Amino acid sequence: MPATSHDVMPDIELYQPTDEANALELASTLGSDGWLLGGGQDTYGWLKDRNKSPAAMIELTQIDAWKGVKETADGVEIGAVTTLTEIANHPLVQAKFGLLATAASRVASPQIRNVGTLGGNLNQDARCWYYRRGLDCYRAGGNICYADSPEGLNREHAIFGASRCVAVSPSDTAPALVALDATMVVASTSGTRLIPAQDYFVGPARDIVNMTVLNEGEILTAVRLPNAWANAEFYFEKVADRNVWDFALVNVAAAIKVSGGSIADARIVCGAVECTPRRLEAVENAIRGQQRSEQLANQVASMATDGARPLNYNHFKVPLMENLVKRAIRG
Amino acid sequence: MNPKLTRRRFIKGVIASGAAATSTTIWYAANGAAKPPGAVERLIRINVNGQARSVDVASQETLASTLRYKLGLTGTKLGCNRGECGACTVLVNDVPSYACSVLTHSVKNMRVETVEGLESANGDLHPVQQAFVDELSPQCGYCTPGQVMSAVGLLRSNPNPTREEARQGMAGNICRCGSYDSYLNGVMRAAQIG
Amino acid sequence: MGEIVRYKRDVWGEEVILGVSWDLLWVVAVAVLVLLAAHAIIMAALANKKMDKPSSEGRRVVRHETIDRLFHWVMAASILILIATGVAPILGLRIAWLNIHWIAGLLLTFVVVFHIIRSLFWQDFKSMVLGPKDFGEPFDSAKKPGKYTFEQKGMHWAVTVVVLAVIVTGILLFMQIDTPFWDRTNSMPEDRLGLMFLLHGLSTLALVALAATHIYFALRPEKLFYTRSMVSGWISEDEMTANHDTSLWSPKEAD
Amino acid sequence: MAYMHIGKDFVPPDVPGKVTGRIKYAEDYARDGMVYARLLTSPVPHGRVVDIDASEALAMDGVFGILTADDVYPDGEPQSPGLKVLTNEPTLMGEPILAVAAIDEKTAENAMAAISLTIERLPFVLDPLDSLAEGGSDAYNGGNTFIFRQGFAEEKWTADQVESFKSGNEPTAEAQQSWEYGDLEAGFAAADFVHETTFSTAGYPHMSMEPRSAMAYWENGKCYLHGTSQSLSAIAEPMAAIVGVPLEDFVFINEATGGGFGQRARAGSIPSMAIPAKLSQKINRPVMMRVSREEEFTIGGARQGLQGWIKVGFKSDGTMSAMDMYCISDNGGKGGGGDANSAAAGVSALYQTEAMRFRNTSIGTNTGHRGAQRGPGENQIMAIVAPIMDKAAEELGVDRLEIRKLNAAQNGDVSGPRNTPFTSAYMPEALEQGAAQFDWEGKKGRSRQTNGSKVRGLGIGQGYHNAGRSGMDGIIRLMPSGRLQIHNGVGNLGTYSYASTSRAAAEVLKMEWENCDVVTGRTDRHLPITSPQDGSNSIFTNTRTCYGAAQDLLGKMKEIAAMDLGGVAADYEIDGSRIYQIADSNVGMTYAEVAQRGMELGGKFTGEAELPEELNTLTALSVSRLAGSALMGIYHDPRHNNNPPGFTVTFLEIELDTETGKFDILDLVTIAECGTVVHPQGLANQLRGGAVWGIGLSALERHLYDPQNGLPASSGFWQSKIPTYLDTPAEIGTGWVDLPDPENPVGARGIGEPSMGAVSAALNAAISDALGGHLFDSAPVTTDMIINHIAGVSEEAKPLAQNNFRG
Repeated sequence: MPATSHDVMPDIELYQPTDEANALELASTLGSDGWLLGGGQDTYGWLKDRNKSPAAMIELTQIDAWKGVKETADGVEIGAVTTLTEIANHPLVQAKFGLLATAASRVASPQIRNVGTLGGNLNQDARCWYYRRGLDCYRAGGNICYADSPEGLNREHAIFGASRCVAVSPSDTAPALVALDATMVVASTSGTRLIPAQDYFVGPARDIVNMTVLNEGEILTAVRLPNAWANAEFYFEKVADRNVWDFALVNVAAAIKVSGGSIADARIVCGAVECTPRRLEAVENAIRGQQRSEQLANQVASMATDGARPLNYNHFKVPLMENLVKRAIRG
Repeated sequence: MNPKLTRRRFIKGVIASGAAATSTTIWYAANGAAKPPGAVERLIRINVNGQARSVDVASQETLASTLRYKLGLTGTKLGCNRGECGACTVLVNDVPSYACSVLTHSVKNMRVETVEGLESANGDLHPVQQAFVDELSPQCGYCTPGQVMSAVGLLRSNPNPTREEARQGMAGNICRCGSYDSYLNGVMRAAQIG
Repeated sequence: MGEIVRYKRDVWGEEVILGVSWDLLWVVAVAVLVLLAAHAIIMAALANKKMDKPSSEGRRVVRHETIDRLFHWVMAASILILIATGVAPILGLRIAWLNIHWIAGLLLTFVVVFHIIRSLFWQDFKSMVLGPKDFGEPFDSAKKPGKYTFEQKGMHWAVTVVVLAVIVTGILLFMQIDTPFWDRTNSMPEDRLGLMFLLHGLSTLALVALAATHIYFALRPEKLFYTRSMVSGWISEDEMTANHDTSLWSPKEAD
Repeated sequence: MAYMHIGKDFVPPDVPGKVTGRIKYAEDYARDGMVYARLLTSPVPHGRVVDIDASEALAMDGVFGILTADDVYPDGEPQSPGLKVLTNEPTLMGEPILAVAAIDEKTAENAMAAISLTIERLPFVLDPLDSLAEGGSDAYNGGNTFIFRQGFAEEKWTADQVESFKSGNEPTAEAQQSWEYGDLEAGFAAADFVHETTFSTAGYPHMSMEPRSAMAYWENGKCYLHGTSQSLSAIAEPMAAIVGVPLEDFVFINEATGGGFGQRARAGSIPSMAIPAKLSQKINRPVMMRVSREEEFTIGGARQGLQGWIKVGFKSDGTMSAMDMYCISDNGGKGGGGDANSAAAGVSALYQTEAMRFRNTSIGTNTGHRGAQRGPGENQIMAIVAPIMDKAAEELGVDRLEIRKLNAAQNGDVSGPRNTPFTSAYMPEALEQGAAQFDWEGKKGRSRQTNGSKVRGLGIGQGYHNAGRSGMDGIIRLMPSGRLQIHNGVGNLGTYSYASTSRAAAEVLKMEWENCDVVTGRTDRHLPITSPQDGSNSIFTNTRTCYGAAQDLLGKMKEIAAMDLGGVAADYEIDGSRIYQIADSNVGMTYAEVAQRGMELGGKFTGEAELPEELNTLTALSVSRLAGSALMGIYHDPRHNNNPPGFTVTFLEIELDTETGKFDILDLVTIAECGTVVHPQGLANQLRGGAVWGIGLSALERHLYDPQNGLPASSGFWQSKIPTYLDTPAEIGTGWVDLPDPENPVGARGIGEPSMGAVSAALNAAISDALGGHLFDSAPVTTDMIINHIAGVSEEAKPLAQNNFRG
């Protein structure tokens, strides 16, 4: 049935646990029938379109333990259901990890940031318009990709790492977290596991229907930012068609440590070019030990797009990505 | 399309969703368990425009739906029902939110304010409303309630914004008539008279 | 359970086949396990009546040429890899399986083509022909086979059919993905694509069953000498005379 | 002239309701027993419904009934393009096939899933050039084009002809439509600079904020329809016909409309409103049909995209000596649109080219309905022509402002195929005023200045639209209380022209605005016919009718005064809501007294006799129902002479980042040349809104359909790229020339549409300027196109594509 027929929320149960144990229990019991709900800004469209039909929503935002920003011995821990607005405005995040504050402030629109959570922004689903339309493509468990074809409208799609599916990571905060070498805290009834941000996201080659390594019953509860990258020199930029709402055509998040005039260490990550945030290790290696300069930026920018494989309509992402990397290195 | 489809298993349970609604409760019932902590009750009280209202709210109901269809507060508009336009903006604990993209159950312990709740008891317009009248900010008016609520929310958190701050704060509201400039004039005027 | 085919909606919202229902994987697994277990139990019960195992000592005759053994093991490896990589995502294992899968598939295709050509022109093709007489073999203890037993021939031809099916559908599916050799075209209609996935899936299931059965028999004590022959090439004269009719199969002596 | 109301700001009566949320749009109404309808729409871009089996759905609890095309068209569907209420022969994906009514929307959607629809797929096409090419599919059943009075036809070019056009050459096939004036050959011969190029512009959706929801119920044989429109009274009669109810039994209620932009001007462009009316009639309950954003896209229509070829010649001094234009117009899945013709007429008006030829062929595609959208044709072509003007200026060594002044329209000039004179025209004045306000002389040196990765670009744009009809009616009533009731059938879609044109009546009668009521909002308040509120018509058209009706009333008042107080009508004057003798102002009557006297007299004074002969049907009906209720002014407006233009000029400066392809608009000034200004705040709003639309046209908005399957890909605000606060300047400078037009009693002309064209033109010119004069020959020019151009990446989009990227 065409999606045009649907515009209202169908019957779905709602659970609003107020403590962690209940939430984990619910997640474990309901498994794939339970939909983890942060601010819901990426959820309700799916449900209204009836393109995803979980039996129940488990709202995580009533759990105070998973909210807020707190300083820890070795950095800062941010609860997964902290809103993006709170992160963008939080003095501690701004002071130490301005990269994340900036990235959070560039997400969607003010109202979405007011309600949308960090966890939601990280775990949001792909924005490929074919997939969002409810077509039974690979990502929906089907056996075809409509976007990667001789005529597919794939201007916003991947230039790296495609494997049948060519959707990209839509998040603005994800590249920032990878650049900050964050750790994801993932809980379930069987305990807690810590996953480096870089390993948290998963591409279609490994898992074509999920964008993260979260298993059924697991919940992202917090993100830890290590002091190792606090107060580094940061650069975040998002280029989108419209300056509100739109997902990045390409975004870049960079953390660069400079000492004695040269680059001691760097982590540079681009979003919206691959199904996961793409860390540019070759570029990082090439700039380590070098003076931060325009010349250096120009020298290494093309390394950022080595191996890019553009589709019909997204060749522009190659120069755009190089330019953003250039700007990140230039500062 | 074949009616038999409904009995076949598809990769998405599009059609089954109506039936699925009760499945988790059935699961708990079948296992002899009481509904787990966190299960919601339908009859709830919500605080809208300073009044506590008792409403029968389905678990999946959006705030916009409750406001418009249960409480008759039709000032909150459904421009897209997808969080892409801002016409349904209301304040939840002073924070502008898209009522189409918030569950009523999520805000049951919070203060909800809609465009209908802004006038003072004697009928005077709120400074933002008055400024929007003075500047003739609205054109077709359909996005106006959302613009008003965003402006009120903005001025509560930042009573004296610069024009650029106002622009950033109002950015989550589309005006297809293109009255952005006039709305910003209104916000700046409201900041002065407010 | 109970369904063989999974459906999806095509781009127009109409029902088309998506592929095989992978629940069948469990059905197949359970069925094969049960059958093989039953076989094992029966064989164990009959064990005392069995004759002594023929000796592996003494003169050795050639059963499999090096090249054929190589073929067999390459084929076995590629099939196992294909099954493992194909089934992994169904089991929820997150590995980058697709490239390995199609590379293994190409390898399998290559060796199968090689084997077909070799068997037609350089091997004793007749030794593998399954004729009507062969069907009497299991019921007549006096009757011994030539080079290959009835069961071996049956297994061979079943594998042949299934592998050819999996290869043909696999190649057609291979053409629907991006590879270093070409870009995908989306040219196959969705209903036909679904049919290909269904056939590929069904032949995969059959292959899983056959592979499990084959491995089981290869590991059975009374058949182990065949397995050894697939490793080292020879069987003993005792093993040959106990199991084969030398008038129908007279292999040369092993080095 | 010193006016009491004209040119003054006021608070339009509906504004408080808009800021309080109290004003009602169609979807805000409710009625006891109301049920909800949802639409089942076509899942294919072109097909034929073979069977609908709704038995399972109808058996569900809470489902009240369905409505299909067979119910709406018992004698078969009309065989013409144009939107249908419901159809069994969809020619675009998302076209409504049936509606289900249920206790709530959720149940209706559940019911939808239980309906079995068997549909035969037919070949579809998404780009006019694909359909034109031999062997290409046709969008309609019966051809790929619809020729007026002839019906469906098939238009085919050879493959070579299509390829040659795509490679940038003049089309060689004969066009469906053409006109020409002047000596084209001589014009090009005289030219020192000739520019020839193919171009494409995107059609894109109107995307009014309010989806076209409607609610209907029947009571005592009358149909009450709460709907949305640009034209309250102009829509009533054709809408009644679509619903199938006599005009006198049809009440259309439409207090406020959440945006129109051309698509809600006529009943034929919003026939979906008849669905709840028909369904309500069938199931005997009030029916609310809320339309979703996606449906608003699929049935809401779009601007026409143009694929064209243009050749322009300039003499050495910069005079445009000849223009040759050939367009392929995308007629979409339901026909509609005359953009190309307006585009050519617009170029002719704005640039006063000495010789001109226009050719056009319109071809259907299985995409959204096409029709008028804010400055149809003119606004997209100006974005193509403005950068060409700059190229000519550069090549010929003429200042960019001067070349525009040289070719500008002024009083006495003519335009279009019939060389129609303007009623008045002051384009050079507008250009000068804009240049002064923007400080063109001071800023023009910044053109192409760089600062790091950023580069400045400046642009001048001009906009034009033929902005005024006539021949409509006016009704006003002086009540016994002394209040003036001005009946106005103009739609209320945010221009406030329903109120500002009413003020022409108050002006004539010198009445305080506080003592006037605008009667509008529903047709059973008895409204006169007005022009559909499209084409920037309201200001010109309805100030004429309101003014005329007030003159009629004034005449009657004077007649009554003379009758009662002696003398002749000419002895009387009015002021302060009194009519009095010029000779002795003590001898007079209050307006209330005159009204009461008029009611005693009856007859022609109360609309019971001596009505203007040419009154339109709806006006006559309204007058007959109002007859005897008050002292009435009734007027039928005669046709005016010549072409009342709306002109705009925009000056604009951008800073473009060559590394990201993004730009900021640093300064934007738009000047209107629209006769006397009636309502300054309203005018400023039109200029600002037009600017936002112009930015959308030139930089952002798009109309995408998946080329493989015909799926709409830009059905939400997100994918349509509707401009936001942060894509538009924080401040937009406005100004106006304010010189009266002789064909309008208060000197006014319309402006809504050209306000956009000047900005789209200026922005495209500024982008081109920033990129060293590169011509994209396209609108929009999007981020990716800019990046590709700068990086030297070859163009990814196909040449002249439609309903795809770049067009």
